[in-house]
Amino acid sequence: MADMSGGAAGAGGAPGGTAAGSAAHAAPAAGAEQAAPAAPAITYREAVSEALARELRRDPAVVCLGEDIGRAGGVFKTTAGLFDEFGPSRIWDTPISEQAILGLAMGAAMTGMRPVAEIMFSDFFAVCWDYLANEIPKMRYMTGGQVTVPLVVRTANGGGLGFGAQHSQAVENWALAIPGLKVVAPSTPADVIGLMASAVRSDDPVVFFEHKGLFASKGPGAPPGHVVPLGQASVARAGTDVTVVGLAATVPMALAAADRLAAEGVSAEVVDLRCLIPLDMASVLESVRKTSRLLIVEENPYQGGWGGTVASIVADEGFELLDAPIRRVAAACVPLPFADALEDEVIPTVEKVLTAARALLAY
Amino acid sequence: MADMSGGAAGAGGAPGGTAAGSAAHAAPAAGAEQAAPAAPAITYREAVSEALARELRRDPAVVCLGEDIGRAGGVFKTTAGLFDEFGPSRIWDTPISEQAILGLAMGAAMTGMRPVAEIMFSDFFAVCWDYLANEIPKMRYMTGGQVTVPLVVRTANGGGLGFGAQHSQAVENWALAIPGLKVVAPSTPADVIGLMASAVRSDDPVVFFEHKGLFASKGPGAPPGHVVPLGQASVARAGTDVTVVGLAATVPMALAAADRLAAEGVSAEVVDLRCLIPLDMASVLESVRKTSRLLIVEENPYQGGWGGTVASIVADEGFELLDAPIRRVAAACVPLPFADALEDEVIPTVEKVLTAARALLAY
Amino acid sequence: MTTTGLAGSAIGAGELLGLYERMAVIRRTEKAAHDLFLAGLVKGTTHLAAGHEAVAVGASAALRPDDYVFATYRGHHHAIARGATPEECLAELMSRATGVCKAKGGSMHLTKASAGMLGSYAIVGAHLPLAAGAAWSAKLRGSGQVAVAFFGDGATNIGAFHEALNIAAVWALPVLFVCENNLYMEYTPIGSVTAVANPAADRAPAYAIPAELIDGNDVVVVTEAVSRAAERARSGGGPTVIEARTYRHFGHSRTDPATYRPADEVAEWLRRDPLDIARGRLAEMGVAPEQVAEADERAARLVAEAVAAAKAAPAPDPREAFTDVWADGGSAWRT
Amino acid sequence: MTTTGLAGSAIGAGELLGLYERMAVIRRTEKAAHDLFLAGLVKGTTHLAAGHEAVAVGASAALRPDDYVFATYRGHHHAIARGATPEECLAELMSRATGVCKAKGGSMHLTKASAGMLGSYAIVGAHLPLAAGAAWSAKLRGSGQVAVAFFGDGATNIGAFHEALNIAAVWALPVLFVCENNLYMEYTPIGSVTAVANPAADRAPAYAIPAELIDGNDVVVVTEAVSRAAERARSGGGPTVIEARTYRHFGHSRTDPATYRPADEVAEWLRRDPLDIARGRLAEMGVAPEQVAEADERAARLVAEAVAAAKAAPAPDPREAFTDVWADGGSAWRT
Ligand SMILES: Cc1ncc(C[n+]2csc(CCOP(=O)(O)OP(=O)(O)O)c2C)c(N)n1
Ligand SMILES: Cc1ncc(C[n+]2csc(CCOP(=O)(O)OP(=O)(O)O)c2C)c(N)n1
Ligand SMILES: [Mg+2]
Ligand SMILES: [Mg+2]
Repeated sequence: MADMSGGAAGAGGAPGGTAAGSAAHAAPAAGAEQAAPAAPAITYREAVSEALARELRRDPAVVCLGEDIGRAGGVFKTTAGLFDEFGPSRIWDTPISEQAILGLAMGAAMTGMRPVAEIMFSDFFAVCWDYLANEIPKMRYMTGGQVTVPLVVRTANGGGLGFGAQHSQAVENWALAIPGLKVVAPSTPADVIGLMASAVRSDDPVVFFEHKGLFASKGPGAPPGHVVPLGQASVARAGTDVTVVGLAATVPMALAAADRLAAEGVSAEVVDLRCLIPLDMASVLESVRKTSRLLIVEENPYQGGWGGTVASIVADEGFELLDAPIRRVAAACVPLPFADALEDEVIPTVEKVLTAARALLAY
Repeated sequence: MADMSGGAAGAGGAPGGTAAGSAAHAAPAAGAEQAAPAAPAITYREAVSEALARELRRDPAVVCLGEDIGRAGGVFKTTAGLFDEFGPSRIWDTPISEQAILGLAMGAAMTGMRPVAEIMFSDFFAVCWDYLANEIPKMRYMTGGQVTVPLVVRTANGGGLGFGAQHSQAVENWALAIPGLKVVAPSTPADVIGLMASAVRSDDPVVFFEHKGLFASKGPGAPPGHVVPLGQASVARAGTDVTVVGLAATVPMALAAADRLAAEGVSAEVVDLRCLIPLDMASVLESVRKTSRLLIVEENPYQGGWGGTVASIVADEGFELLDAPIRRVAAACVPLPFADALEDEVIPTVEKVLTAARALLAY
Repeated sequence: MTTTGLAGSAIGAGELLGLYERMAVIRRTEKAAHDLFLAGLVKGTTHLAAGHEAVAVGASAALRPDDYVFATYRGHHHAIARGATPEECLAELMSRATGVCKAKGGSMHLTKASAGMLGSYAIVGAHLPLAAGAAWSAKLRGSGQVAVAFFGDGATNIGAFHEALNIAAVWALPVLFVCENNLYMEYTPIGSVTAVANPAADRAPAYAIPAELIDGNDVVVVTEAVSRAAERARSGGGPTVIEARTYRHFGHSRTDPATYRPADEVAEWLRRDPLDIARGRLAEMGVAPEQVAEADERAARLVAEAVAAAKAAPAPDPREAFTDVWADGGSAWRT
Repeated sequence: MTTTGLAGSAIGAGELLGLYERMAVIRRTEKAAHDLFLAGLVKGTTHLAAGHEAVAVGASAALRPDDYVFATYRGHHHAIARGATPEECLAELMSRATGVCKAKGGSMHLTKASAGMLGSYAIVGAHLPLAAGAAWSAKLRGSGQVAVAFFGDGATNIGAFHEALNIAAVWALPVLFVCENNLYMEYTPIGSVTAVANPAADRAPAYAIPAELIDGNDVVVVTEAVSRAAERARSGGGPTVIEARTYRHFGHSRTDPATYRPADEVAEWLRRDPLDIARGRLAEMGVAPEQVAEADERAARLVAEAVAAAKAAPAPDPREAFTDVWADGGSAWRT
């Protein structure tokens, strides 16, 4: 897809919520990983190329490959400038051969390189799923630890832009189902940079979801050397009455809902998971201990969604903390329709989050 | 894999449980779909070929394709006899081209046929996932209902046989994540026949999981014309103290555990979901209403497993019914190891079900 | 592999004028889609086929009404060539209830099953096995139908291409693999990512499939090549690969200005516009310029009316989001 | 494509005797694996490579110790040819803690990374892109290493084959694609599901890759062909396809009696046993029969000791099930 760089700022009907949300979001609970307040604002899109550039500069073993990522700078412009700075020996344009892209990345990772492979749209994981499901995640285990596979698979994920059923899916839950993959899905530019640093430096394979609906959103950049460890959720907004757990584009959505709830006198705590694996259930359970109410907002369909895993852990280990049912706002169980009016019916929106939150609070 | 017909009778450490379980299991709550008591016992493996033969006889539009399914009768012998009875115009041997297998099935289903495609091991879904995730399930919706895709994808699923990390996975949860697929996983020979009849006759695409660990297990056969509707769970054993929900190989496991619990004076109700889509939550909630305790036994890894979806629905809609946390016995979050001693550590066993059930009852 | 030039043709003047008009309709529809996109009336993305018209129209002219075609996300031309109306296509792009797929598919998924246009697919290469499957079905039913998969040069490097061609050859399926080689996969010259010069035709021998490398901008050449291949397929001769060289007039998608293409290359191909080539042939055949002008006017009127009607059409009922998943019309997934 | 027969060779008698002994070790290990399987000491499944020894041993003889090889589920011969011991391989098959993969991989996943044997893969075709990736890595690092993917005839019909060969050619990667064509994919003759006669070699031109069709049962022929290809790869000449005709002595896997193979075909190929061919060459070169017998004895002793040691080795610690997922050695997935 050419020039997809014009994607909407807030996905899934969170316009207006993003800015307000980001302010709160830039001050995560864990001070260590906080972006310096003075960092100039950048877009999520710019953060991706900046994140890659930092790692490419730091480590000569890092090498990128993917379709149209080189001279063209990527269809989402998330690799803009890399070819100019690093040249064709570091930034490789591939044929339309997703199995080869991930297979080459894996073979190179097994032999001393640290490849960062781009799969243009996460929907295309389906044509190279064998590498994500059977090869990359199982190699280390099957060989009794002989071989590690330090690579990153980046992909543009998620809906809300009218790209239809085969270019809009949020498939973090596919990756969640596979032991052996680390799964990252940042919601802010600073987290893109900090989590990418961890992902590239990780000796484990990492699937890195970049949300299409967030590319144009802005937030504080990241100071040099910014690293966010994998597996630590951030409390994007502190609150006491209900815990709202989000990931990627559902975080600004949850923050926008929290703003509106605040106007209604309700204090919602928004937890940005940031990673599905490692899954920071400690933070979720800690939040539920405080609020006694849990709402999970996920973009994938309800059936088989990642919220089911989070909910089941809380329904087990946090059973006594709960004063109300656990509720999930997820996409409807249908393929994604093209028309924006229909798409809004299917994927989560601020309104749907609000409705669910109010119901929980009224319980 | 040649001659895999010798698979163990009870998967996942349920030896001995199968027989006892089957007896109870043959008398499901819904009388309408009950196998005639006089039906002679057959193996689950024989039930597959019998089920296919019945549909091939009934409808000339039914046609089978897959690797080594013809003259060889399938690596699991689940298509034994079909080539002899129906010949090469109905039973097609393919190259090792899983994308072509499912693509051809889809194209044929769109144009008047009712193909039944075999993917030899469910792990191989990963090399043709695009057809299961993006093409087959979305076609009808994307075209506004213009095109239906009446096909069945059969596959040998599950572990417990020492086939290693790439030939042992239980991946019903992969299919669960995709709206537009019906997902079937029978636990008894009679259900294989009755559910296959529904699957082949369905105008919707159906993924049909045959559990490798059950192939050698025996149970009553099915009378002529036996049809089990999709989306109806069966109460494999009635009970009052705890609900144990299982699927495929975890059903005999749950039944074996229920036997042992009975000896301890505990009455466990075992619900065999039989299908993940449509998901019969009404039966699960009805059972929990009675028992107030829910234990879910699933073979896939905990992370992203189907039990999360079941648990989250009960934690929402059944919250007030629960007297104890919801617990899931699932596989550990690691690839499947080869050695049987290690594999038993990873996948669910009767012992693990017992331990979890006792803990719930003591709550 | 045969290389076919501007050979003498059996297509008469009247028929050719009809083909010309169909191409003119497609060209104007694509131009309209472009303008509507820039005006913000088309959401998501579009992949326009202006420049590729001769492939679609020529192929359709060579096929039976009950044959099957399968296209890519760049498939407006195939939908219209097979009989979808510009109005229902533009309504689809503009998210109207009257869209050919009820606005659920969008630009990348135009489908008109009643005309044997069995879909546009947005996962590169995925539909090649589907076309083989439709051909298999035709063979099983003894219907004499053929199936055609249209795909880009870039699609020849993905696994599904390989699997489809091999099985089609082994099973001698009545399927045509028609590559629209427009020299680019998105922004990357196909030659820089492909081991052979003619990505489809040079691979056909790996499957023992006969191939033709043709001028995809000459509707007569396309019609003849597809006719030959369809004829062979219907008579049990199995699949054919046709690689049709062509060029897209717009960028790859949306607002891509296609600056990665050398100006002289663009200029040369614009000189080889399929409409111009057809006009030249019509003139050679003695068709009066007024007749051509009338065809152009009819095309312009049809498309203008289509734009107006599509604009005036209502948005889909929001409840449509929850229909059409299952054959029963609904989307219930649980009790 | 070159067809190479029994040409004169640069391999000396001493070297050939070494290769013979290595093949004898593999043959006996496979026989032992078969017997252990029948005795119930090997769980799951095995795919024995008896009959294929010359491919593995010849290729290894032509490679540098730091080159990379990638094999299939039928990969015992490659593991041993590269330096894995029969003991650690049989221990793996028998689920012992001393297995080459700690009994976590099993027969289908033998791996000996320290010897450049980077794994056995059980999803047909999946490792061809991996070998290309290792070759890409070698190129990026300027190491002069080559990578070799061994695969079966059946693997040539899956998409990953196509994608790997195309990108390897375009990027001129130092990778060798070595097809062990044993005429069958499981129980199905490869000719009945493949559009061309030589499934790998006949496809190489589709990627502009040079190909050799060779006698895979003659260890000298294999050594020479792989040497040539490795040399070209190291000097920047890119990939080569080698199709080595061979035959398996056992069934496809487990207890498959392989009744689908015509008796005369089996007999003919047993006459062409790679060990016999090597013995014939040794005799021609004047090596004394006693020397060969000594090699056989050493092989027999090694394997007998391996069986005994593997049998005596302990089962893995159950806690091993939860190690080796992550690079930190553990398997924690949540807090
Ligand atoms: C499997 C897959 N990979 C990548 C893409 C993204 N993509 C869409 S169109 C395209 C280029 C296709 O080029 P070509 O096949 O030549 O067709 P053209 O667009 O030129 O008509 C790419 C890479 C996709 N849709 N599917
Ligand atoms: C993707 C995939 N499809 C199917 C199989 C099942 N399978 C295992 S081996 C085999 C036959 C392979 O034949 P070939 O490539 O000729 O290798 P050989 O076994 O003859 O050495 C098949 C179909 C698999 N492992 N992976
Ligand atoms: Mg192109
Ligand atoms: Mg073979």
